[in-house]
Amino acid sequence: MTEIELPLWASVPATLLLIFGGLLTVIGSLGLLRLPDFYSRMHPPTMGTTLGAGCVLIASMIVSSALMHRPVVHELLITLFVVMTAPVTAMLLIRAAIHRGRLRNRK
Amino acid sequence: MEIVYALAIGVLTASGVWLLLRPRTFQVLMGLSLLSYATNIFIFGMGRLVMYRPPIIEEAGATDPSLYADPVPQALVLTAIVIGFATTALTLVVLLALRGLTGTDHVDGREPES
Amino acid sequence: MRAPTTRRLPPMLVLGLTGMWLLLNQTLAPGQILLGFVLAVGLSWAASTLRPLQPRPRNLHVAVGLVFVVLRDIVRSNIAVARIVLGLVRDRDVRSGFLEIPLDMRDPHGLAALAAIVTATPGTVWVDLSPDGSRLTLHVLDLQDEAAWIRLIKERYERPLMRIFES
Amino acid sequence: MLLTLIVLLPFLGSVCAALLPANARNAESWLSGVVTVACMALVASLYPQVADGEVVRAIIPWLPQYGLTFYLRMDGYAWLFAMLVSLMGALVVLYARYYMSPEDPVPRFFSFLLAFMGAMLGIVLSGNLIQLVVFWELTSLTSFMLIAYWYHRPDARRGARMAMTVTVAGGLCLLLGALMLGEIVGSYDLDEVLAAGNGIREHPWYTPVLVLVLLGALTKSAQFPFHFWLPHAMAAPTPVSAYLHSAAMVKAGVFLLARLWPVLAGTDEWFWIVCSAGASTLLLGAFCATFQRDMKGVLAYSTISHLGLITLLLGMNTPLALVAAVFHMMNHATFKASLFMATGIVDHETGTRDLKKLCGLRYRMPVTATVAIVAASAMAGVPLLNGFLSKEMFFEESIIAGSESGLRFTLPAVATLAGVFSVAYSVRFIHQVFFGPPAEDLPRRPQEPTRGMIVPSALLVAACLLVGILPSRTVGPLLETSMRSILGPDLPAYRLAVWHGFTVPFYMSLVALTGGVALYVLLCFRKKTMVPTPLLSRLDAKRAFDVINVAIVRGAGRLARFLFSRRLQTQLLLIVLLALGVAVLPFLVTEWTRGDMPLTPPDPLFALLWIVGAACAIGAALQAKFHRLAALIMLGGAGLVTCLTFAWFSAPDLALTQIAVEVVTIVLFLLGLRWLPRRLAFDTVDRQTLRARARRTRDAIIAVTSGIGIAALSFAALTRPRQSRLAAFFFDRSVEEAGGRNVVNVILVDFRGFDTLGEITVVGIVALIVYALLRRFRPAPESIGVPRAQRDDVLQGALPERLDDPLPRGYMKIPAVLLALALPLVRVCLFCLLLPGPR
Repeated sequence: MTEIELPLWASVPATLLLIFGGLLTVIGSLGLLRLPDFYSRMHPPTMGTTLGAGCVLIASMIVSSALMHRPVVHELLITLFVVMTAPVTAMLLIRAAIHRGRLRNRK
Repeated sequence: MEIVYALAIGVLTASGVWLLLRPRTFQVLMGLSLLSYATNIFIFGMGRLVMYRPPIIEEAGATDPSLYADPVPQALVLTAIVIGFATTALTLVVLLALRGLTGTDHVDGREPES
Repeated sequence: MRAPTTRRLPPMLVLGLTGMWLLLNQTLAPGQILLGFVLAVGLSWAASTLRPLQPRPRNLHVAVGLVFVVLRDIVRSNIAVARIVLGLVRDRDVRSGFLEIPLDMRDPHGLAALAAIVTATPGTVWVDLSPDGSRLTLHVLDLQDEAAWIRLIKERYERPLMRIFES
Repeated sequence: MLLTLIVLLPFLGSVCAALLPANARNAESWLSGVVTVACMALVASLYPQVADGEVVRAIIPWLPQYGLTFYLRMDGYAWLFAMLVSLMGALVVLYARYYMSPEDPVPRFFSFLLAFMGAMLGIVLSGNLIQLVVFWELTSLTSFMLIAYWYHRPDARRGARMAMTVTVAGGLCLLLGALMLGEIVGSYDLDEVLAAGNGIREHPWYTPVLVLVLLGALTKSAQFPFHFWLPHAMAAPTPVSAYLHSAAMVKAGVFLLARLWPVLAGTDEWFWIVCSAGASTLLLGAFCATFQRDMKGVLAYSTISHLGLITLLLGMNTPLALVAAVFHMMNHATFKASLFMATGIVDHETGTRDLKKLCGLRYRMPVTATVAIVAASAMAGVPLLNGFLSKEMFFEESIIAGSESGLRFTLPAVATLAGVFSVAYSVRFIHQVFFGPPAEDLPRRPQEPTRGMIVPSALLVAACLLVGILPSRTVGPLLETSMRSILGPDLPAYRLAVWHGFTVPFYMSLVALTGGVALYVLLCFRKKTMVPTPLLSRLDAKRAFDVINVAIVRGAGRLARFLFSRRLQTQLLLIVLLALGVAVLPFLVTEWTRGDMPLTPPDPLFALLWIVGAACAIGAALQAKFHRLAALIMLGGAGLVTCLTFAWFSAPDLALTQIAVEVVTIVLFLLGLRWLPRRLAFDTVDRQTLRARARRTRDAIIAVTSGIGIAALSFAALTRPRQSRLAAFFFDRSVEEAGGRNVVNVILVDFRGFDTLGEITVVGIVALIVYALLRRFRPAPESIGVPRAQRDDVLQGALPERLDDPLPRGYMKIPAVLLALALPLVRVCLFCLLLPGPR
């Protein structure tokens, strides 16, 4: 890990963004703990995946652009994939929950 | 660090062996996977634990091996991972076929009498 | 919705893939552009065999607008959910529940976009789509009055999406 | 190099012959004929050099530092045999062309015949013991194929198997003997071995070497008590019998004995073992031959007895006896081969070989009759025929050797008795087949065969006559050179002549002739005792062989059942225990010590990581029986932790590979889960018998022990400084020579590229196997139906009712759309990883 001095204009916002994203994710996980039932527990982690992830990605964009002295936008792709795959996982989780609920009702 | 590493290998091996001795094909398969993890980490560890120094040469010319991690075990393990995957897939399919043919998922192809 | 057998290259997909290729390689070299284009054509042809129906999005300015709307909503609902989680809503109890929304939109891509939006905004989760595609079920974390939610979904998201995909 | 060509030519020919179409009889025989004649010409062309006593050599070094070279040498003796083999080969090929019926698949026949001839030439010409043994075994193999040529006949199969077993077993003994010889001499080179005669005879290993070599030779040339395979090998087509079992293969044994004569002979062990084997074989063969029904049976037993005669001569330890032996080898080859051919003719024309049925064939087949009569009388040792000469020499030698060894009367008596019997069966053979009233109840109406079948045997008979009348003019010089090549300067003076005057041997042969005729007449009066063979029909070596076979097979099965369990669980247990034991050994020898390298400071995060990982592993181990999904997820967790470990200790490539493989593996497992039987905790918990519990405890102990062991081992290894020159090598080279900075990749794709290729091959093979297995995949009955999770959807009609429906309906619609959209994007990323970009 070679130490490279990060310019101030990049480091400050990056730090803030990282802190903010981390905070959001923590809150999301906390919600996963606190909320009562499965369906409502589905919601808070989404914070981590949306805004939290977004903040982290933007931060990483800023940092790497600053390091490479040219705009780095790979992270946009990551965002794209997250946006496209998150609904699928969410839906399938919900389906599982519904299925389980049906089974419980049968018994 | 070394202690943790060794313990990790030990735990992986133990659970892998335990599963390997179970009567159900699925368990044996899982045991194989765990054992392959253990083996890979073990071989990898034979290059000693080196942090933050991947064997990627920054500047050509003067290259001192002590500046980098040992690439040889890494290469070996890389091969091992792929081969392990192949064998796992093979075992999985074989056990499915066995379960289809013999109607049981016991490794002996038939339920024990007792 | 066209028949599955005919294969016409979806232009959007080709362009998108080319752009993505350039993005990945971080270049604008003509050779790379050509390569990316060839790749994109081949891939989208392969994809069109796998996926017969193709989106034909129109008036994209609406889409741009929609993106910003959605971003704002994401930030907002994040804050809202955060407050709920941290228990900052003392004055009333949080009632979560399912919400049925009658849908006018039928285009699968529009629906997909809607699903993405709904999942991206915390507080709402896509639960189910009735087999005939007429009713959408959501689960809402903070379900105060259902009518407001339904209006929100239909006004803010469904209409622009219909303008994009179904006009 | 001519010699190499001589040995190579038949093999090439056999390959070509195998490739010809099945019905190309003429092409086959032309090819084989050309090959054999060419070999003969080559051998003949070498005669002048050999006649001057020089040794023609061809050396192709193979592993010279181990004394392994492909070394061909031809001296007079080898020349004689090479000539014999190739000449007989040519004649047999000519004969076989007409003998084989059109529906026989000739390519197999000719190709194996040629291969056999090549192997035989290899034996004869090889100047290296190991190489000789190799060719030796090759002859066994090819003869197996040839005997079993009509493999639809059970007797052919059995005979072939028997011959194979006996001769190959002998060959193994011979190999051992050859190795010991090589050890004694210090080289497998035949010249040096032959030169080291005295050293070998004094060596303590002499007796075992002798016994081993003799085992090889005696089995090969069907000596008592290994004689039984030859009569059963008569199930082969007659050309094969004529070639292998009279001229070539069975001669290999005595050839070897004569070849090693200067080295091994001259001791009492040699005398007693070889002579007793020879004498008993001689008598036994002659006796049995007298009572056979089958013409080929008679010939087979007479071959045995004649080989016994040769062996006996070889055992007599006198140079003259050796001369007589070699001389008789040639004679026997000529007349016996011609007799076999005559038998084949009779069989071919009349459809039977039964001495009972056959009668008076001389009216219909006069030429064959004449040929056969002359050959048979040569076999009986009638004067003016070659058999007479060698038999005279035999009698003479028996007297001398007897007087030397204190068997003053035994040996001559044995010899004479054998002579009597041989005359008897020869007379019987001829008289019953060709004389008497013409037989009526024959399967086919006999007539003279085509010229092609007569000519070979006629030629051989002519040779018999020539040799018999003018021995010194015809074979004299050949025998001279060959003997000189074996015995060197101390070749005794001997005289090949028809008339030695009224000597004892002459009277002995008179006695033999008259006695033989008298015996036959006597037996004719008491026909009923003819078959089965009196007082030998009880002790049947073949039955003993079968009994031994069965016993061996049974024993093997019992041993396997004792050592090996069909149950995979047990096998795995054994393997694990074995590995454990092997791993424990070093700990026992040297006590476990921790290395002296300083520990790197433990990182709490890493410890935490591995606490999770260990939890995952143990959880997977505990859950794998009842909650497969949970176990699978935890397995994934363990894999993830592994991957992070790789990343942690600076192995990014490993981390990437691990994560990719991890994902694929888990997906595969998930796909497989659906086909496994449901197992719920409560329906098996009550079956926790005591034995089960004991087993589980045992396994737990084993597992924990192995875990502790490997942990200790790796800790001991990790705390020692590593010295590896490999890393330096790769670091130095990778940029200059491979032009890559990522050393791991460079190693994989460049330095060890072939390993990677092999790895890829393995993966490809696995893919093929998986494909094959899944094509025939038959799921278990109870898991064929729609899985429970989907039944409700079926009720809702959420599944697409038509397969060409572009999208599923209901809740699966949107995921389908999204994934279909995501797929091309993922593909682009993959291509981006695949193609080496500007990075």
